[in-house]
Amino acid sequence: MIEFKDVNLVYPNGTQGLKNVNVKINDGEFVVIVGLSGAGKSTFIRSINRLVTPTSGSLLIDDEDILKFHGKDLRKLRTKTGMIFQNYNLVKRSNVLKNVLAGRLGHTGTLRSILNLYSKEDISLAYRSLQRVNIDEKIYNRADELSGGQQQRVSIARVLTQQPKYILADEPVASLDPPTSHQVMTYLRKVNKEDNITTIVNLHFIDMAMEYADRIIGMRAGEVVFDGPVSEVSERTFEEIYGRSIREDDMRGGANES
Amino acid sequence: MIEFKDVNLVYPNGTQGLKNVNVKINDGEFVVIVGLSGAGKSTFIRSINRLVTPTSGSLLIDDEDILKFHGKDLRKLRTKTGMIFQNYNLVKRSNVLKNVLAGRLGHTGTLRSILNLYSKEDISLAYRSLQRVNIDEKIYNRADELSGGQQQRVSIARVLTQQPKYILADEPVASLDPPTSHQVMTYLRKVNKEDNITTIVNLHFIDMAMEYADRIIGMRAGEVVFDGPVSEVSERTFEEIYGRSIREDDMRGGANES
Amino acid sequence: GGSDDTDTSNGVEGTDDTASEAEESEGMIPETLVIGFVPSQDSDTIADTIEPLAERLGEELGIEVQGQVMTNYNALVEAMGANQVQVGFIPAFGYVLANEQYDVEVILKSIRYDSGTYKAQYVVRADSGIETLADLEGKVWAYGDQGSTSGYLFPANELMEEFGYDTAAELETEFFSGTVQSGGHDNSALAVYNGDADVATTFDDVRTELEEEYPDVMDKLTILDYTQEIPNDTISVTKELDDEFVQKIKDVFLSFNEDDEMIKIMNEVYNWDAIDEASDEEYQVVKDTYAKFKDNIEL
Amino acid sequence: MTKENSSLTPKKVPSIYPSRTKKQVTFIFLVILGIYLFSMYWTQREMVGGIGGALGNMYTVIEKFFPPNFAVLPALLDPMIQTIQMAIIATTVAAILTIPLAILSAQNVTTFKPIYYVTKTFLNLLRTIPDLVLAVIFVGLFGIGLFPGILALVIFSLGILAKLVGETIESVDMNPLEAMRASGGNPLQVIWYALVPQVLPQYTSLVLYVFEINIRASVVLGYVGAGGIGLILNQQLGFYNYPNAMAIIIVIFVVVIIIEYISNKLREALI
Amino acid sequence: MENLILPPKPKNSLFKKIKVIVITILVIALYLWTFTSIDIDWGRAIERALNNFQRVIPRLFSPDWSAAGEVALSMLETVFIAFAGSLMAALLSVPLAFLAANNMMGKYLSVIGKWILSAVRAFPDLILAILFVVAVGPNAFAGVLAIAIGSTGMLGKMFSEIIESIDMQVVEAMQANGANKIQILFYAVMPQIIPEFLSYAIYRFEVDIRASSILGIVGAGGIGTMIIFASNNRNWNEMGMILLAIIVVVTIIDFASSKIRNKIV
Ligand SMILES: Nc1ncnc2c1ncn2[C@@H]1O[C@H](COP(=O)(O)OP(=O)(O)OP(=O)(O)O)[C@@H](O)[C@H]1O
Ligand SMILES: Nc1ncnc2c1ncn2[C@@H]1O[C@H](COP(=O)(O)OP(=O)(O)OP(=O)(O)O)[C@@H](O)[C@H]1O
Ligand SMILES: [Mg+2]
Ligand SMILES: [Mg+2]
Repeated sequence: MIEFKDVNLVYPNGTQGLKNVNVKINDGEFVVIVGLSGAGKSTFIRSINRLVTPTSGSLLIDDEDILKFHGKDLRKLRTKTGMIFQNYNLVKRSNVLKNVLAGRLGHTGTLRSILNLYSKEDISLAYRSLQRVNIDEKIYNRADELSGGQQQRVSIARVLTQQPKYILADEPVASLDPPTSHQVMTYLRKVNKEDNITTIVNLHFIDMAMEYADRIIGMRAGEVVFDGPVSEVSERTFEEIYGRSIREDDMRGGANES
Repeated sequence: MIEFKDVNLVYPNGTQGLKNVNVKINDGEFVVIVGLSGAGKSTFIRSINRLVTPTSGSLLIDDEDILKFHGKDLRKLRTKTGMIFQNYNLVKRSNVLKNVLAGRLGHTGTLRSILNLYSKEDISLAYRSLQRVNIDEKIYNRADELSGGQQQRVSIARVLTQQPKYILADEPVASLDPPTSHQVMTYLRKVNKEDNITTIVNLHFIDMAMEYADRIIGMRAGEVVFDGPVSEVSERTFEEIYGRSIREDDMRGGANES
Repeated sequence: GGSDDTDTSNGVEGTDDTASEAEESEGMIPETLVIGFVPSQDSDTIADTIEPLAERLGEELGIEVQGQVMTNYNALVEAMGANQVQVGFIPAFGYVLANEQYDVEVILKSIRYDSGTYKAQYVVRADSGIETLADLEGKVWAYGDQGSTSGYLFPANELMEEFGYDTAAELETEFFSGTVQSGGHDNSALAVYNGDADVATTFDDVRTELEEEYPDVMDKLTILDYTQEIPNDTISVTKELDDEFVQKIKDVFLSFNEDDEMIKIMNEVYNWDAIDEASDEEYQVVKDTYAKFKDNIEL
Repeated sequence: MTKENSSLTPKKVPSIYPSRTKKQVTFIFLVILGIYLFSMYWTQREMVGGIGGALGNMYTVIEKFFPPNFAVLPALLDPMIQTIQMAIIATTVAAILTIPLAILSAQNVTTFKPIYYVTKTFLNLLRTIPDLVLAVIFVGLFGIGLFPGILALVIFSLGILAKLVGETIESVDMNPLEAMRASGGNPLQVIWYALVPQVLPQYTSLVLYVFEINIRASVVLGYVGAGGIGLILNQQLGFYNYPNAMAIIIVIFVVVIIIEYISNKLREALI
Repeated sequence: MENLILPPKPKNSLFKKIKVIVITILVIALYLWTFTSIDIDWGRAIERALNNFQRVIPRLFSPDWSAAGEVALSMLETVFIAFAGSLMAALLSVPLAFLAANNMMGKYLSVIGKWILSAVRAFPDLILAILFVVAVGPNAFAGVLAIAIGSTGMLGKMFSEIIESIDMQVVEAMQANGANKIQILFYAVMPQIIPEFLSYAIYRFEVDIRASSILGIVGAGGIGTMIIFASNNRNWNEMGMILLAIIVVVTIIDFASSKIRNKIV
């Protein structure tokens, strides 16, 4: 269980990334966070595995306040939260298997991992993860030989190999075309349902969010402006998240562009 | 008027970029071309200003076969067709005004342009174009200081300054988020209607295409698989363009990904 | 640019070995006389400026004189060949090259320790047991570089004659068991001092230079023998210079012998005690030695 | 639209650059030109002869280098091999020492500022020392021979290499590093898994580039007795054997070209 | 999960395997050859260093301040030589760089350009310096010319690499406007390369300050003469002073130029 309690995050330059965030995410949920560029979606997600550190409030994961974590604790936390990035963040010049095995780093001793001495179990796990996202035949290809959708599936396999309790996905489909996006989202949901891994995904597109999410959190300027099941989302919600009356705005010619 | 007559284009490596394309685009139309990645959309558009050269057939623009153009003819053709790119293709380190004035290069003598000796009319035209896309206050900013949407608007201004008869836009919104995308599309349509400039746009997203286009051309593997007004687009069209029964495909786990 | 265009300089005409002695009369007198100075390595301390001398010379000659020090005599030889430098302070070997290539003429030579010549020495460790030159057979020889008159040419020539070798290469590989090319006289001596070599050939006496850093050098190293006399450094002029002007230069330099202040300067910076007239013949011995080596100096 | 049309009077037509930029650029240009003119004046003030006969003079000298005497080639083998070996050892040592130094001097990896600044300063100091000075000092320290030459090359190339590799590290894609960190890797694992694969090709090609530099630098070393082909070149010049010297220069050129070729091939294979 | 499912072994082609093995053996052989055949007595070298350490290092670290004035003057001259030389090189290398860049000229022309640049780089600085001493006499201007030519090879190579790495899409955008070649050069190419050009030229200036130390050997001005004399006379205190001057000057220039570079990029 993940619980944000009055969480605020102010970046060193003064930008308020999160503002009084109070959210509770239950185990096994598939939550999609939507919002405009700069709304704080990434900040929200990255707080959960402490890639950024909120400046006040408390953030409980499995009833521990992770904001106090350091060193070893932190690595343990990160070992149990898997993360998927918009740009896949694969090591382009390493092959697929090696990229996927990187998911086991947190579980493997430094020396063993540097010498590439993974246990049979780990290798088998990595291979199975690749099979689950249907990309096992590319196992020895270099990551930069794959298309975007394939790379994203490798990064899902990497996360699966990590056997996390939580999966965080920061705009996993922003660089993909629509059909490929749907593929990737489908895999994410499949994993969520099959392994009961709590999954939190950032998306730009509310329509895609509606299609896959159990629950939607809308953000705007660091604040949570909507939080509820998909069924509660209305035209009004949409407006709240994207700013009042978005269409008119467009027509005015972007007086308030970023 | 633009007319493709049995146009084929085979790339040097053997890929067939265009296959028996027969299309006629009338003056003042707003045409959107949709299709998957690799369908040949860019090839189609780039044939029109001869950034690529079809290998057979004929391509008439204002009743001249441009496939025979060379040197001066070619520059004249390009002067009357403006182009907008996915990555804006601005000179990042030059300021906005200079980027926009580049639109006049085809109309300006070499020496004058090297010495930055633009006529008052040209500068005024550039400034007015910037005003039309509402970005005139950034006139002296360097292009790389602008956000993506702003850069794309500058590139529209550049094309407007060119005073072209045709505007070609190759995925002008692929790098932008949805609200900004709508802004840019809105500007494009505004220009199309106000100045009666024939506009041809590539898009990935059929829903956005439907919103702005007069007419939609669907491509698949180099062929035109749909061509008709927006009103004729049906679920079947969608399937034709994106491959048979796209949703099922997704569920199968991308057996036929690119 | 600020190049004062003198029309008189840059006489490249006839730099090659055309009979040059004939065309004396129409020599040139430059507006600015450039003196190039290559300090002899065969000396304890070497100065990095020629300023005081140039100044004084300028006063006496009544024209502007510029001095320039270089440590590579290729540069000086070539510069004199192009008449960019008209007067050179050149060690014997450098003079021989300049004379051969560009007909540079010697007019004066330096006098040190009351002599117009000097000798090279063979340096060995005091405890080495080497007592005669013949004992050197099979030993390791350290020399500065092959272009050094006292460090290489003269001793090599002597040994070749004495022990009957035709080429330097034979001497190096057959007589000696190995060689060390050290880059300088002091380094050669140090090579012996440190046991990297058994004998070093250097100017006389390199040890004084090392005394400060290596206080025991005088005891540890002894002099085995000396070579024949080597002519001292020259003062030479290019063939383009006007004869009368050359004579004037000569006179001025010679007049320094009577000038205590000038002698002091010369002594402090170049170890010169006096200046004397010199002729090309005196350098014949160096020429002969060079001729012998020129083609068989093997790499 | 109406607003826009009315706002345009010819007077308000903007110029291409704001006037402040124009002034700045002009100012900087004038300063550089000023320093340049002064430098030219300073360096030419001792010039006596003018440059009238310059080309002719140069031609006279260049002519003496031709034709190169390739008969000496066999004799060049040994010293050239020595030079290559010196360069190999020096490059290898520098390449190894570079790794920690480069990582510590990369701002994006070494987030602990004091270490970063200390390493950076140290490297900057190293780089300021001319190779000639290094060679002279090491010959003073170790006596003559290959060893001081190698050391001089090591220090000389370490300065360059560590800087270039450090800059490469600073420009890597940080995303994979973040991904590794996000999956619980410790710093060493992160470096090994995410940094090393990204830097390796660039690193190899920089090492080869430094190897080439070292071969050239060994010519300088020869002037002070630090071994290798430079020594021979120096000696042949000293003996006025210009055709031999030309042969040596050509040999060096060919060796460098070959190394350049090999390293290009390797680079292509790696990237 | 009793039955572990393991991935298939990578099927590297035999050719590739052999290639890897051959290369590995070659590299090992190269090192064996190097270390066994090179003529160095390691033990002695270390012993020597220990002996000489006391003689050299402490004196290096107590610079001879009485030489400070002279050193400063030579250093100043070195800076001027390097400045004028690198600026000249910067200008000279631009056309060569365009010639050598394969995205500007045709493939064949660019190969010729690259060869010219390589040949220029192959010439030892010292010989260049001698040539220019012959041309204009033994003075600082000869040094300027030697530096200019010596740097042109390296700068030209770097410049051409910059040109090869520009964003060709922008060039395409200009083409699509109907711009001609010269207009494209000024509007699309130059703005992309000028900052890097400047930054490399400034970097080269730093390098040239170090490089110009060699010029003193042939009387072409600068601090080099002092270096050689200090070394020949084993005057380590003076060498310490020279070293100090070089370090200070190069550090100042390094600092200033990195400021400037940050500004322009
Ligand atoms: N490292 C940082 N330092 C300062 N400000 C930051 C930093 N990272 C993000 N911000 C700012 O914090 C705000 C929230 O950013 P965040 O990245 O969380 O938005 P987002 O919703 O993920 O946007 P996007 O859709 O563009 O990814 C933005 O205004 C952003 O500019
Ligand atoms: N220069 C080229 N050489 C060889 N093949 C090419 C070249 N450019 C494009 N192609 C191939 O031609 C086909 C059509 O490409 P095109 O760029 O027109 O597609 P697209 O519809 O614009 O795709 P995208 O949405 O990815 O931009 C593709 O298979 C592509 O790989
Ligand atoms: Mg984000
Ligand atoms: Mg395309």
